Amino acid sequence: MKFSLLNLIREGLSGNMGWPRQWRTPEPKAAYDVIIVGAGGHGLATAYYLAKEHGIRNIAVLEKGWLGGGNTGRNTTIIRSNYLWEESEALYEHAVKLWETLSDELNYNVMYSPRGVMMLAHTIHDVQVTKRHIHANRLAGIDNEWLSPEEAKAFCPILNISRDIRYPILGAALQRRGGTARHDAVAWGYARGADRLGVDIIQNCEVKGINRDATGKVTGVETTRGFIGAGKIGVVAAGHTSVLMGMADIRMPLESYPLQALVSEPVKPLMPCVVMSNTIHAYMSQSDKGELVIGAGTDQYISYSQTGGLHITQHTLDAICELFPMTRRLRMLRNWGGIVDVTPDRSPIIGKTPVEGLFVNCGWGTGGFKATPGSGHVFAATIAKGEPHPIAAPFTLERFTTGRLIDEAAAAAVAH
Amino acid sequence: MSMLRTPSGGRIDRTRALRFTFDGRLMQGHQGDTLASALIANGVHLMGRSFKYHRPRGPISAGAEEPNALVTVTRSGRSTPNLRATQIELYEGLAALSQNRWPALDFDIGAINGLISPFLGAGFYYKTFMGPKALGSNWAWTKIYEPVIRAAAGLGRAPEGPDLDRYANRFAHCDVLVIGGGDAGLTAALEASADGKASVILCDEQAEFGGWLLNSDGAWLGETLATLASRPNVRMLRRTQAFGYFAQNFVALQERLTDHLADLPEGTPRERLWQVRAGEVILATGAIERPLAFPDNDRPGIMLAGAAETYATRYGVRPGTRAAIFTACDSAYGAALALKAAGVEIAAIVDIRLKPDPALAAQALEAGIAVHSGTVITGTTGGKRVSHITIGKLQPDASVRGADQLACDFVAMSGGWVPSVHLFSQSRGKLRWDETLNAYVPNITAPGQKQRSVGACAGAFSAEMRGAFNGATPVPGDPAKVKAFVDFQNDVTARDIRLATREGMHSVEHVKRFTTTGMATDQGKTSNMNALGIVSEALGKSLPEVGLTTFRQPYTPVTFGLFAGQARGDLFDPVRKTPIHNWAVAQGAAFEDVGQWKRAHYFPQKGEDIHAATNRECRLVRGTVGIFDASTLGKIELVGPDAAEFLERVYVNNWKNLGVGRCRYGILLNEAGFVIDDGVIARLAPDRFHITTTTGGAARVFAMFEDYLQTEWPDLKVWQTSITEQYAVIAVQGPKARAVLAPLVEGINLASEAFPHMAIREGRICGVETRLFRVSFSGELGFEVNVPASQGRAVWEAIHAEAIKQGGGAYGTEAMHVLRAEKGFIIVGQETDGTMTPDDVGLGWAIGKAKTDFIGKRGLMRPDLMAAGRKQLVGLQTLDPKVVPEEGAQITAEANPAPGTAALGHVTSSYWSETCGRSIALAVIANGRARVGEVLHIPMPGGAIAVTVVAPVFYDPKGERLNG
Amino acid sequence: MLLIHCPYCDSNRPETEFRNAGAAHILRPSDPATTSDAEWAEFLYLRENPKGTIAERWRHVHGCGRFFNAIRDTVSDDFAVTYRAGEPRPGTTP
Amino acid sequence: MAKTLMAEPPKSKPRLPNDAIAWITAAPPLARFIFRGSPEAEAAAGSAYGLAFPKALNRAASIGERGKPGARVALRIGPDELLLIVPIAEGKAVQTALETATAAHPHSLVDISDRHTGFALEGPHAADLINAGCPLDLDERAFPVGMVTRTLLHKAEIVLWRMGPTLFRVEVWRSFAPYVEALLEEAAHDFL
Ligand SMILES: Cc1cc2nc3c(=O)[nH]c(=O)nc-3n(C[C@H](O)[C@H](O)[C@H](O)COP(=O)(O)OP(=O)(O)OC[C@H]3O[C@@H](n4cnc5c(N)ncnc54)[C@H](O)[C@@H]3O)c2cc1C
Ligand SMILES: NC(=O)c1ccc[n+]([C@@H]2O[C@H](COP(=O)([O-])OP(=O)(O)OC[C@H]3O[C@@H](n4cnc5c(N)ncnc54)[C@H](O)[C@@H]3O)[C@@H](O)[C@H]2O)c1
Ligand SMILES: Cc1cc2nc3c(=O)[nH]c(=O)nc-3n(C[C@H](O)[C@H](O)[C@H](O)COP(=O)(O)O)c2cc1C
Ligand SMILES: [Zn+2]
Repeated sequence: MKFSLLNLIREGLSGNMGWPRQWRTPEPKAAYDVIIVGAGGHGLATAYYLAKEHGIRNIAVLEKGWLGGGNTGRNTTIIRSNYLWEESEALYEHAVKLWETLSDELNYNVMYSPRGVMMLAHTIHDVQVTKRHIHANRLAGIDNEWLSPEEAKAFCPILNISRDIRYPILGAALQRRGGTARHDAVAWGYARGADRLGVDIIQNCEVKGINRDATGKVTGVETTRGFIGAGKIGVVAAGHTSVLMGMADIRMPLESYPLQALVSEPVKPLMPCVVMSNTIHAYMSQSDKGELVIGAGTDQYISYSQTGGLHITQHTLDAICELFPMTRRLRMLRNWGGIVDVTPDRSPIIGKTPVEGLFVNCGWGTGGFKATPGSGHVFAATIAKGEPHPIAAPFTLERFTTGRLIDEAAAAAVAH
Repeated sequence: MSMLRTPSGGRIDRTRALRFTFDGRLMQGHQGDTLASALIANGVHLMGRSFKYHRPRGPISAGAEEPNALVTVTRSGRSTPNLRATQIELYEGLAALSQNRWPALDFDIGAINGLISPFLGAGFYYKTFMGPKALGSNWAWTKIYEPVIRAAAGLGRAPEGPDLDRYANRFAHCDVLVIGGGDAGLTAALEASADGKASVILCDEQAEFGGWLLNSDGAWLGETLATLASRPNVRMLRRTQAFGYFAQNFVALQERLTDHLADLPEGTPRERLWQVRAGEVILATGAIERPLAFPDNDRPGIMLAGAAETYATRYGVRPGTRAAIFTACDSAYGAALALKAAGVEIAAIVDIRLKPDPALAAQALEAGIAVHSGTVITGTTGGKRVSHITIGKLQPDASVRGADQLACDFVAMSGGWVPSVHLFSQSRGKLRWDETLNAYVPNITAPGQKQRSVGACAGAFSAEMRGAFNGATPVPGDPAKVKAFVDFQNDVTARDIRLATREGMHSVEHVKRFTTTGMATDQGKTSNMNALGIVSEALGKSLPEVGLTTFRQPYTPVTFGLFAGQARGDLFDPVRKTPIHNWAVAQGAAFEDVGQWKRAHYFPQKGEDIHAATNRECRLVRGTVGIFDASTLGKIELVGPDAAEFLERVYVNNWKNLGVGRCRYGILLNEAGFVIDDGVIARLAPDRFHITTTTGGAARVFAMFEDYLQTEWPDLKVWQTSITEQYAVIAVQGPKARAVLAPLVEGINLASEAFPHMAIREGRICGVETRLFRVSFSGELGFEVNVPASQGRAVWEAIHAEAIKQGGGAYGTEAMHVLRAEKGFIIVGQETDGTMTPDDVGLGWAIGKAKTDFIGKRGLMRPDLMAAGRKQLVGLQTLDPKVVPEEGAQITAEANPAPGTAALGHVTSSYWSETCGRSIALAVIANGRARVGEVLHIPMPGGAIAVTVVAPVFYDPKGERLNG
Repeated sequence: MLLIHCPYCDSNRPETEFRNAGAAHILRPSDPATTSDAEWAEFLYLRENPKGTIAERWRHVHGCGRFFNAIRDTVSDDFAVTYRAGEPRPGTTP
Repeated sequence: MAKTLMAEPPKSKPRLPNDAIAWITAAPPLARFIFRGSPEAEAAAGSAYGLAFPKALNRAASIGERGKPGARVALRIGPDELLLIVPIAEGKAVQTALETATAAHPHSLVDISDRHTGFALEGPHAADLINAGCPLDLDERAFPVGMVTRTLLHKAEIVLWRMGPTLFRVEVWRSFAPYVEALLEEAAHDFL
């Protein structure tokens, strides 16, 4: 049934008994054309576009837990495309363009809310780096503009622009098309969309091994629900990528760290946009329900624990209270962690691997939610054609050998 | 005293009346009351409105688990939203406001939402608000729907001004941390501390220790508290919730220090964060009662039976005059008797169980209370307060028949008890489903967490806590037609949860997120078990198969300020100041932040802006002499017979051939081959070097060296010591530099032959020992005076006085940047960004060509680092000399590049050069060195700026001025 | 905040005194010039990143200053053992 | 008397809001060195210093009274790292003596007299006050008199030496000293 106001009313009047399942709970088949490992936003989007745009319908998405339960379900949902390098600009802008019509595309309101993302500059060095981004983005046709402290405050009235604070705000970059979306809705929207196109989404099915034939080509996966065959496997497992690739004897340039986020108790609207500060490390927005959604840092050690240290939370809330002094009496409602897979240059890896039939899409680290539609779109093309989509082409594994890094870290320090 | 007060008993101080207001209405309570108990005593149950439907709500609990009675408390410039009335201790003058209502709590326009609730079921917003497409995809959502939804969001209002309170922090260690001070916790604390040795911390979130014991007046509690208080090895923390349980027995506690006081003491922190590392943790957090999910179970006046009992016995207040009891658990019989004893009329006990304990039933009957077994409440009526219930009898086929009405002004319900396993779960312990308790109990402790649970939180229930029910209670007719609330605050009903499962949300995590059950400010303390029960029934799976959502910190919401603690203002991050800082302040300098350091940016004289001041400062250096505070530069003293060998291995340059008394500019790479730091290194003795690093790189470089020394080359006999803060560094630059220093220096011949460029001498200046470098970051004759930091200011002042005599003066970092750019000297972090090789920035010459290895050498040989077309450092001159391009601006071949054109490079540094009488810029450009002479463009919104590519040296290319 | 046993100080110290320094037992090739690009990339970037037991380096930077190694479970974050730099990984033959 | 070894009389303005908690006294100018080297070098240096260096890591050795000739402090803050503190007037002589004695053994002796500021914190709540920002266990069983270590006071690194049950000496890099003092002052509000 189509999601619409009309159907909402009709169903409301008849006790909401007619809504169909958003996705099935199928039993795994013996084999598929393509297996996607990981039902996060990226994996589900990949399956969706494979089915929709490449006519491959015999697809399974295998998920060890519940779909959307990875980083997709635990991120602070910041969306923007004002990255520095041309390769990144193309990738993230591709995603933003898809975000703009995604609710219609999926017939699922993903609540994409381009309310503006403001990135603060606190030092002269910040100003230089920020302006470099702005100029680069403008050349690429990506909106990003410089705001004076007063303009920044006009855009976000609760910002503390006093000159007397420890790291006064010298200005900000604003991407007006940047914003947020509802994380769960993105996963669910893609899941529903893929399911309707015939994709089997199989939850509670953990991949335990990747099988190969004598020539080294993949033949399928061992799972907690038995062997499932496929000639093509796309691993889209975020923090668990190293574990999965290890099953095919591939070591990855990845480290997995816990990244934390937290929400406040819901309060009446006070925060109209997204604000990020790389220098004092804090970022915040307010959800449509009223909680302040706050991103914290990663722990310094590799961990799969999905929790993090108290001092990391503390450090973030220090910074939040500096930037927004009136939040100091508000209260933290819930604090959680996700496991992010970080590459040496803080850019993702999308493409083929040394093992034939095995594809990987990972390394999104602390900032891949924003790329979800674009990532799925280019990865689907890559899997379908066996060749990298042009936008994905620079994001190969080989770049770590040649040295052709796409170093967003060197340029910006943080990449949410 | 109010009619609802019991004549005696309880723990309130009846001799101390306290006045307070709720929404401006003046009322009275007693010392020992909570806001909730005092309001109830005043006949007020309507304390809040629910989140979505704005339904009128009263408290269902008497403690931390409260979902409904949330208020804002204001006092002397402070305002705190979303506090639970059940936890707010009453004080004289307390002022509370209700929330999430407009215009008033008992007349709230938002309640209209209740009328259209059929259309606002779980996940409704995902299904609509998408069109009309004709207006453009997402247009209506962003312009109409979302703003409306957002405007309605939230509970309380955030305060407007900054927080006037301070927060304290305390790290603590103890042998045993006991969390929860009820029967179980007190007993555990007594045992743990008995030997007089083990250090014990006992905490409880409530104002008094005792937990459930506070509902009876046994003598044991008083005696035990006295015993514990008398033991020096016990620290007792009241009003202290344990909110987070982290790895390796690290537990965070929040202690509330002043919120309960009528007069706020000056300066005392409002709250204290305890970060406790415990040898052993004993969890004694008790149990929470679960509500029953029956139709219209959310009217004010409907509360948990244990809470009703607590109000009557502990707070001496009757929640009403006539109660109906609805239960699945024996403890409600006790509650009924206690209420009866407190003077409440009991309409009936409605027991969902077919066969309640006969002894209890007999006891009730004896007390004159009717017991209806196998009976459920099928509905309630009443506006702002419950007035009637209807009851029906369970039939063998699980249907319900009959609709007897009973009048009552409150309902006490009990679905049984749920062990408080929140902290156990946070500690990553594994739970086990207990059939008999119908609840989860602690099972396997996580590694590294020495810990045990005792009392009710371990599932050690006393006999009267027997019996429990999960899910929605049976109703006559269509369950989809009734509103049986599960999550009160978020307005999640049983039918919402069933809808979620019908839509394919089979994971309990999906149900949670789709319906938002358990996501409110109470985090599902009272709702989770019923939600699970409903899912279990809807899916036909057992409860343990359904599983649980994750318990996360905090146990109850914790103030941001508590986390931030002292880190406010200047304490947010250390402010590092050089020994010369205060002099610069006195001169009216403007400062910039560089890492944690404050650096003098420029020294404006009357009427000067940054440009005028910088121009003047540059003229001083080029014309006469300028002095500059370079103390923040990182400095390392490297000593040992292998010192030169070590440098040889880490820096790209040759070091073994550096003579004693000489300096060299060093470049440091990472193993990948990219420039990460630079600085001048002086050889003081065959085995002693003085290394300088960038200001920002100081700690990083030191750590990197230590890493190689300790782990790669432990055989090298060389040690490093940070001397960054040992020395104040004063750069003296300009043709008159020698003249400035000459009168002050002893034992150093400043003449060029004796003391050439890139040399170091030791001697005295102003009578103080100095390491005097002859180096130049300005291109002029230059020295850098290193003196012990304590002498920095005095020596600076002496040098400054000499400089003034020579017509010179101080300059700041801005002028320093301009001067070095005129010479094409790079700044690591400005010309480089972690992607540049030495060759890229024109420093290929520095690499020791014969060296077989150094850090980064192999990295430099990787294909992309040797590829043609890399970006290279060049100079730029704008065709219009007055135009100063922006740093970071992009450079293209064409003036009007098509959108999406790749840039050739970007401007890294750009200034007005007073010396050159024109603007100058440094840039990195693909193949830049081969482009010298080409005209390129910097496209800007107001039109492109044309630039000529030039060599990156704008002034004195032959370097003649170094000789002064 | 983890609690880490420094094998030099021989005491348990709070994590904030330490800096994690990545994977342990990664040897810098003795003659980098002879390594292939792939080998160099492996040295620079390829890491085990295990879910389970990890051998990692820490530096007691705000303490005794020493680098040392630790065996930790990356799921529970519990440390099995810490040992001095240069000592072989416990359970392996040197 | 250990108490005054490094301390000066209290500054005129009490640094903390309440003297009953603890008080801060600034140390006079002192000569300080970092000594790092082989065990042989250490042994040679120790005898020249006139005070055997503490063998165990994180232990202090000291003799004499502040300002009086011959006063010596040796703090082992790393396995091969000693912080030596002597009266300012003896700095040069000590440096020469140590260099002479250790000439035959590889080592590093670096003057860092001005890198640090030092002060004493004394009073019934001294340990609690430090625990406002320092996560160490300062119970005397865990941190006995004579123990010294580098550690953190919130966001600043310090060297913390327990000279008595309620007497601590803090050494801190000079630019962090104002932060450390302000932090303690702020934290002292918790004891009002
Ligand atoms: C706290 C936090 C804040 C963040 N904030 C932002 C932000 O503001 N903006 C932004 O753009 N990005 C942000 N990110 C990053 C973003 O969340 C991720 O990059 C993105 O969601 C990754 O999506 P994914 O689909 O690749 O991974 P996931 O959603 O993690 O999906 C991977 C899936 O693979 C499954 N899986 C793993 N192993 C196996 C196996 N063996 N078998 C089967 N299935 C398996 C997992 O269970 C998981 O469901 C944040 C991340 C976190 C943790
Ligand atoms: N209706 C009844 O009869 C009934 C109901 C419940 C308990 N009881 C009795 O109480 C006994 C249980 O005693 P108990 O000690 O296990 O529980 P308890 O409820 O008496 O005490 C638990 C204490 O822990 C505190 N607490 C909970 N979470 C906390 C946290 N995160 N931080 C700080 N404090 C926290 C609570 O404030 C409470 O004071 C039972 O054996 C039974 O006899 C009776
Ligand atoms: C953007 C965003 C908003 C959230 N808002 C809430 C909230 O209002 N209440 C809540 O309890 N949790 C909220 N959460 C957190 C989830 O409950 C949960 O903690 C998170 O998805 C991680 O899952 P886990 O805690 O089950 O591991 C939010 C999460 C995200 C990503
Ligand atoms: Zn140590």
